[in-house]
Amino acid sequence: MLDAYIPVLLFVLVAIGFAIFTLMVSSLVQSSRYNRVKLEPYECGIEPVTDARDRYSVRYYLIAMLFVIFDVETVFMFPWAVIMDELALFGLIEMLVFLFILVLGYVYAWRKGALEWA
Amino acid sequence: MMEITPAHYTILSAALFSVGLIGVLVRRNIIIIFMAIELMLNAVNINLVAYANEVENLVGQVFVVFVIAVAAAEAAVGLGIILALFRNKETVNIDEMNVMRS
Amino acid sequence: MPAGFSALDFYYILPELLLTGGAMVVLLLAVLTPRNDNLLLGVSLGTLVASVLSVSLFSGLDVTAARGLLAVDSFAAFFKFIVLLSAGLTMLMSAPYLRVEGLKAGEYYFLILCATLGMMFMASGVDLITLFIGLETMAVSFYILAGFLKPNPRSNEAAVKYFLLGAFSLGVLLYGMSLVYGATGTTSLQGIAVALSGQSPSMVIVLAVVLIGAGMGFKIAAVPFHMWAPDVYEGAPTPVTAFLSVGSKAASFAMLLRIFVEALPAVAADWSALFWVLAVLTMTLGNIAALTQSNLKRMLAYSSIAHAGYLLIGVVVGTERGVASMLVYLGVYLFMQLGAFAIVVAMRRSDVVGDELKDLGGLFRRSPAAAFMMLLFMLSLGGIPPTAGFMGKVWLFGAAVDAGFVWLAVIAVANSAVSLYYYLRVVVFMWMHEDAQPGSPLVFGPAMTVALGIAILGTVVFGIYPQLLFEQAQAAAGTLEGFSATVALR
Amino acid sequence: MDFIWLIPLLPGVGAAINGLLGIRYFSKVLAARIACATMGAALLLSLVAFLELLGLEHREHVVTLAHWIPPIPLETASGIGAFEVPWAFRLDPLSGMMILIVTGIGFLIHLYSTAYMDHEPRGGYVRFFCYLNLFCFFMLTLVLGSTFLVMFVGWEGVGLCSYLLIGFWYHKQSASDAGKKAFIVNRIGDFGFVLGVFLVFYTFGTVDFREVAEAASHMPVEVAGFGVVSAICLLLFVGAVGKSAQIPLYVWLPDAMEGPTPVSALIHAATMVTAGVYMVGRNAVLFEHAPMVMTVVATVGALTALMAATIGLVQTDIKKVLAYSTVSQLGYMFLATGVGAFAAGAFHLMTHAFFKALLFLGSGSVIHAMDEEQDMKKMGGLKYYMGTTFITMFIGAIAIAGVPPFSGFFSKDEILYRTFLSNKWLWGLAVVTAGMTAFYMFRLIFMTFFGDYRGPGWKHEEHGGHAEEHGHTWHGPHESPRLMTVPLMVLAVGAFAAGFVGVPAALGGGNAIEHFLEPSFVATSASHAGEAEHAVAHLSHGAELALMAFSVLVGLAGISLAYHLYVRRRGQADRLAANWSVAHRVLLNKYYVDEAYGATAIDGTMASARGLWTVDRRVVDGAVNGAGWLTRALSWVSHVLDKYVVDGLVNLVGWICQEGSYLFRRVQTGLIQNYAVATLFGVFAFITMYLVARYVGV
Repeated sequence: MLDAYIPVLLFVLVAIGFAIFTLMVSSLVQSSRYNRVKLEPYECGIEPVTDARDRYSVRYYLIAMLFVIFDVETVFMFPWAVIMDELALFGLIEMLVFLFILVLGYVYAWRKGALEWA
Repeated sequence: MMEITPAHYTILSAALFSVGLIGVLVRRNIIIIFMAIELMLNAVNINLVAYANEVENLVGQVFVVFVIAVAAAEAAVGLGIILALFRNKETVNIDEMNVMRS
Repeated sequence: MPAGFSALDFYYILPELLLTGGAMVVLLLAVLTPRNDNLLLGVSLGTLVASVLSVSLFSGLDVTAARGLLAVDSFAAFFKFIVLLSAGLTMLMSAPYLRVEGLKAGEYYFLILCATLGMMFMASGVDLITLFIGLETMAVSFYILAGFLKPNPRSNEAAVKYFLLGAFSLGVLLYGMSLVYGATGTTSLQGIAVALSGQSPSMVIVLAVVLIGAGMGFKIAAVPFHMWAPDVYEGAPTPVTAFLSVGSKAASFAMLLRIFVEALPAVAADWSALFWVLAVLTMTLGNIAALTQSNLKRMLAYSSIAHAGYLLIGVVVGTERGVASMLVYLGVYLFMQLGAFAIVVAMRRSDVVGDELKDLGGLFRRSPAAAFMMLLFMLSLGGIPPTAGFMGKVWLFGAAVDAGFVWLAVIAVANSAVSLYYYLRVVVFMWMHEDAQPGSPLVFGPAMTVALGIAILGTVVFGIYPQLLFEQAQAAAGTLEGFSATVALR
Repeated sequence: MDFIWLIPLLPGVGAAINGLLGIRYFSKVLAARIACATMGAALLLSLVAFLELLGLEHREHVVTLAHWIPPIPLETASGIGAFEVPWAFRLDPLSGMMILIVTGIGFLIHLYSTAYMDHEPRGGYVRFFCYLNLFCFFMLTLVLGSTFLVMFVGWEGVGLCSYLLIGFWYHKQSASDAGKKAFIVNRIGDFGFVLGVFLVFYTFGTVDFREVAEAASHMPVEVAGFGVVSAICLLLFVGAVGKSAQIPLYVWLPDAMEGPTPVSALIHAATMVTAGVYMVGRNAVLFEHAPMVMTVVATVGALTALMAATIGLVQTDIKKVLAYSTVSQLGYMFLATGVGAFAAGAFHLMTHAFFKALLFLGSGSVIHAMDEEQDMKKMGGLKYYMGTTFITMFIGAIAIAGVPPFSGFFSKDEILYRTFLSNKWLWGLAVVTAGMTAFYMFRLIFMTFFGDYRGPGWKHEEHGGHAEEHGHTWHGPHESPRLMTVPLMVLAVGAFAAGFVGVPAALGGGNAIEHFLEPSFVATSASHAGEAEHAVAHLSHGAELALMAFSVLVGLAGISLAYHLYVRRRGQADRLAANWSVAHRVLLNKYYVDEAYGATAIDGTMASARGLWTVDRRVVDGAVNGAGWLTRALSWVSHVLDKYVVDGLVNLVGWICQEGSYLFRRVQTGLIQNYAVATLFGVFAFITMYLVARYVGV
C-alpha cells in the first residue's frame, strides 16, 4: 500500500533538490556588494514609521472568545442532525432547550456590552 | 503492504501528548503553554477516536465531542483570565508569576 | 422518546435541573435588574434549598438513570448534601465579603451555583463521561472564581496557576481515561469493572491507574500533585478558597471513590498501594509545611492538604467501613474548615486584609466571641475531644487499624500530634500576642452569623453526639458497589 | 449523688461567662466573684459527694450522662469489639480525694489570686480568672472521668490551660518560650498516652477503667517476660512522665515558673502535675501486672527525686527552688507507685498538694512584698516585716522536711518504709533526697526570712502621700493583704494536720487513708487481693520505728546543716566575738564554705582538693564542707545534664520539624512549571514503583 506514495516521494526529493541547486548556483554567480539603499526593508514606497507589531484592541479577544464558544457548540448539533428523524420530537425539544441556554448566554454577553465596540 | 493498527494511533497520540507535555514545561509564554495543553487534549482525542474505531462503539467519539466542547470553554475562560492578568502585569511571561511562593 | 429514556430520568435529575434553572435565573437577574445583592443571595439560597429538598426525595433509592450515566443512591445523596451545604455556607459568608471588596454578586453566585452543579454530577456520575463533564463544570467555574478579584494581581496569579495546572492535570486524567476506554471498550464504571474482572491487570491498566490517580490527586491536592493549592488558596478570594477546600475536595473524593472502588476493584491491590504512599506523603508534608506559615489562608491550605492525607486513609482501606469513615470525616471537615475560613472572612474589613497570622494578634481582647469560635475550630481541626474533628479521626484511624493498616494509623496519629502545634499557634496569637493594628471592629452581619452558627453547631453537635452522621455515612457507603472484589483481593 | 457531673461543669460555666462577657463588660470585682463563686459551689458539691461516698459500702458510684462515641466495630485481640464511650464520671475514693484537693485548693487559690493579680489591667485580670476556671473544669473532668477518653479530654484541656497560663505575660519572651517548651514536651508524652489507650482498647476491648482493671486482673502477672500489659503500662507511663515532669521530660516544669505564682501553686504544684501519678494509680491493677514497668517507674521516680533535689540546692530564685522541689516530690510519688504502694503515693500527693501550694503562695506573698523580686540573695530578715507569711511558710517547710507530726512526715515515711521493704538501693536514694529536701527548704526559709535584710532600700513615709504622684511606689517589704494571708493560714492548718489521716500502725494509728483508698487500686472481683498485698513482708514495729527515727534524723540533719550554713555564720560574729575560738570557727566555716561554694561552680577538681584538705584539717567543718561540696558537685553535674542533654533532645524534635518545614517551603518556588514538573515526577515515580513491583517482584 505504501508503494503508492513512491511518486510523491520522488516529487518531493526533486523539488527540494531543485531548490538547493538553484540557491547554490545563484550564490556562486551573484555579486556581494551592498549599500544602504539595498539594505532598507522597502526600496520604494512610504517609509515605515512605527513598529509593525501593534497591540490589538481587547475587543478582538472578546469577540474571539464568544466566537469560539458559540462556534464549538455546533459540534453538538451534528450528531443530532444525523439521527434527527430517529429522535423525533423529543430530540427537537432537547435541542431547543440546548439552544435556549446558549441564547441566555448570548443575552448576558449582549447586556454586558461585550458586543459593542469601544 | 503495511496496515495502520491502533498501535500506530497510540504511538502517534503518545508522541503528540509528549510534545504537548514538553511544550508546557519549556515555553515561557502563557498563551503558548495553553496551546501545548490543547495539544495534550488532542492527543487524548486521537486515542479515543482510534479506540472507538477498534472496539466498534461510538462512546469514544461522543467522549471526543465533549472533550472538544470543554476544551473550547477552557480556551475562552483561559483567554479571559490571561487578559485580566495582562491588564495588571503588562506581561504574559510565566516566570513573572511568582508573587506567591513558599 | 428514544429507547432507554423515560420521563423518570428527568425526575431523577430534578436537583440538578433546579440548580441549573436557578443559576440561569440568577444570571439574568444580574444583568436585567438593577444590582440587588440581597435578592440575588435569596434566589441562590432558595435554589440550593429547593435542590436539597429534591435530593431528599430520593432517600433510600438505589437506581441508575439516563442509560446508566447517573446513579441515584445514598452515596450520591450524601455528597450532594455536603456540597450543597458547603455552597450555602460559602454564599452566606460571601455576602459581607462581596460588599467589602465591591464585587459583582450576580456572576459570583452564578458561578458558585455552576460549580455546585458540577460537583453534584461528580457525586452521582457512574460513567467516565459524566464524571468528566461534572469535573470540568466545577473546575472552569473555579478558574473564574479564583481570579474574581480582577484588579488584584495575587488573584490573577492564582487564577492563572489554577487554570494552567488544572488544564494540565485534566490532560493527564483524560489520557488515563482514554487508556481505560481502549482497554475495556466502555466508559461505564460497571462495564469497566466487568471487563477487567478475572484477567490479570495489564500494564496499560496500571498506567491508566497511575494517570487517573495523578489527575484526581491534583484535584484533592495530594502530595506531590498539591503544589498549586497553597498559592491558589492564598490568592483566591477567601470564601472561594473555603469552597475550594471543602466542596471541590469532597466532590473530587466522591469521583475518586466512584472510579477506583466501583470501576477498578480488579486492580485494588495496585491502587491501594499507590494511595498508601500518597496518604503518608500528603499528611506528613502538609503538616510539616504548615508549621512555619505566616499567612493564615496559606496555613489553612496546607492543613487542608494534610486533611486530604487523612481522608486518603479511607481510600487505602477501601472497605465499606473505610469509605464510611471517610464520609464521616468529610462531613465533619465541612463544618470546621468552613467555620475557620468564615472567621478569616470576618477578619477582612474595609481597612484590614486580615489574612496574616499576626492580624489575629490579641483578637481575644478585641472580639472574644470570634476568638472562642476560632479556638473551637482549631481544636476540632487538631482533633481534640470532644469536638467533631476528634470523632472523625477516631472513626477514620479506627477503620485503618481494623483493616490491618496499623502503621498508617500510627503515622496519622503522630501527624495529628504535630498538627496541633500550628493550630494552637493560632490560639497563641489570638490570646498571647500584642494587639495587631485594630482597624475597624469585627462585625458579624446576619448572613455571617447564620453561617458561623451552623458551623459551630455542626462542630459541637457532631462532637458530642455523632450518631446521626455515622448512620448516614454507613448507609451511603453501603450503596457503593465493588467492595466485595476489593476485600477479596486483600 | 448523680449530680457529680455538675462539679466540673460549674467552673466551666464560670469560665464561659467570664470569657464571653467578662472580657468586654465585667469589672474586676464581678469577674473575681463569679470565678470564686463557681469554685466555692464546686467545693461544696464535692464535699457533699464525698460524704455520700463514705456512706456507700462498695465505695464507687458511676454516673453516665449520655452516649458519646456510638459503638464502632473495631478489631481487638479477642475478635471484633465495639468501641463505645459514654460521657461517664466515676466517683470512688481516689477521685473523691482528688476532687476535694482540686476544688478545695483551687478555691483558696482563686481567693488568693483576687488580691495577687490586683495590679493587672482589667482585661488581663478577667482573662486570668477565665483561664483559672477553665483549668479547674478540665482538671475535674480528668479526675472524674470514668474512661480513658473522658480522662483524655481533661488531659488535653489542662495541657492547653497550663500552656495559656505559663505564657500569661506574653510580652515576656521567656514566658512564651516556656509555654512553647511545655507544649512540645507534653506532645511527646501525649503521643505515648494515646498509643497506650489504643493498645488498651485493642487488648481489652474497652476503655472503661473498671472493666480494664477487671480484665487485667484475670491475666497472668508478666513476671519474666515483657508482654502486652507491660507495653501498655510503659506507654501510659510515658504520658505520665510528660505530664508529671519526670526524667527525661521534666525540663518544662522549672521554666513554667514564668507564669503567675498562683498558677504555679495550683497547676504546677498541687494539681495538674500530679495527674500523671493519679493516672498511674488509676490503673494500679494494670501496673501490678507489669512488674518490669513497675521497676522502671520506681527507678525513674527515685532518680528524678534525687536529681531535682540536688539541682534545688543551688538555686537562688525562690520559685525555681520550689519548682525543683516539686519535681523531686513527684519523683517520690512515682517511687511509691513503683514499689506498689499506690495508697502511699496518693497520700503523699494529698499532703504535698497542701504544703507545696502553701509554700508557693507564701513565696508569692514574699515576691509581692519584695516588689516582684525573686532572688533570695536580695531578701533576708523578712520575718520582721511579714509575720504571717513567715510562720505559715515555716510550717510548710517543716511539713515537707518530714518532721513529725507534720503531714509530710507521715506520707513520706510511709513511702520510705514501703520502699525499704522492696528495694534497699532505692530506699537509700530516697533517704538522701529526704535530707537534701530538708536542707534546701530551710536554706530557702533562712535566706528569705532570717539574717538581715539585703534587699534594695526604699523611701520612708516621712512626708506623706508624696509618693503617690508618680504612680506605684514601693514602700518596702510589707505583709500581704488579708485575702492572701487567709488562704495561707488555711493551707498551713492543712499542711500540719493532713497527715493524721494516715498515721501508720507502728505509731498506733490505723493508717486510715490506705484502707480508704484500697478499693480504687484493686479489681473488685479480686478485692481480697487487698489482704494479699498487705501480706507483703512486714517488719516488726520496732524496726519500722527505727527506720522512722532514722529518716527523721536525716531530715533534722539537713535542717541543722542549713541552719549551720545560713544562720549561725551570719551576723552573729559580734555577739560571739567575746569567745574568740567560736568566732574563729565561724570565720573558718565562712572561709571554707565560700571557697567550696565558688570553686565547685567553677572547677570541680580544685574544690575536691580543697574539700579533702578541709576534711583532714577539721573533721567537723570538713564534714560540713564535704557535704556541701558533694551535693553542689552533684547538682552541677545534673545541671549540665539538664541543660545540654535533655533540653537538647527536646529542642531537636522541634528543630527537625522547623527545618523540614523550611525545606518544603523552598520547594514551593511559585513557578507554575516547577509545579508541573513535580506532578510529572509523581507520575513517573509511581509508574517506576509499579514496574519494580511487577518485574522485580518486591
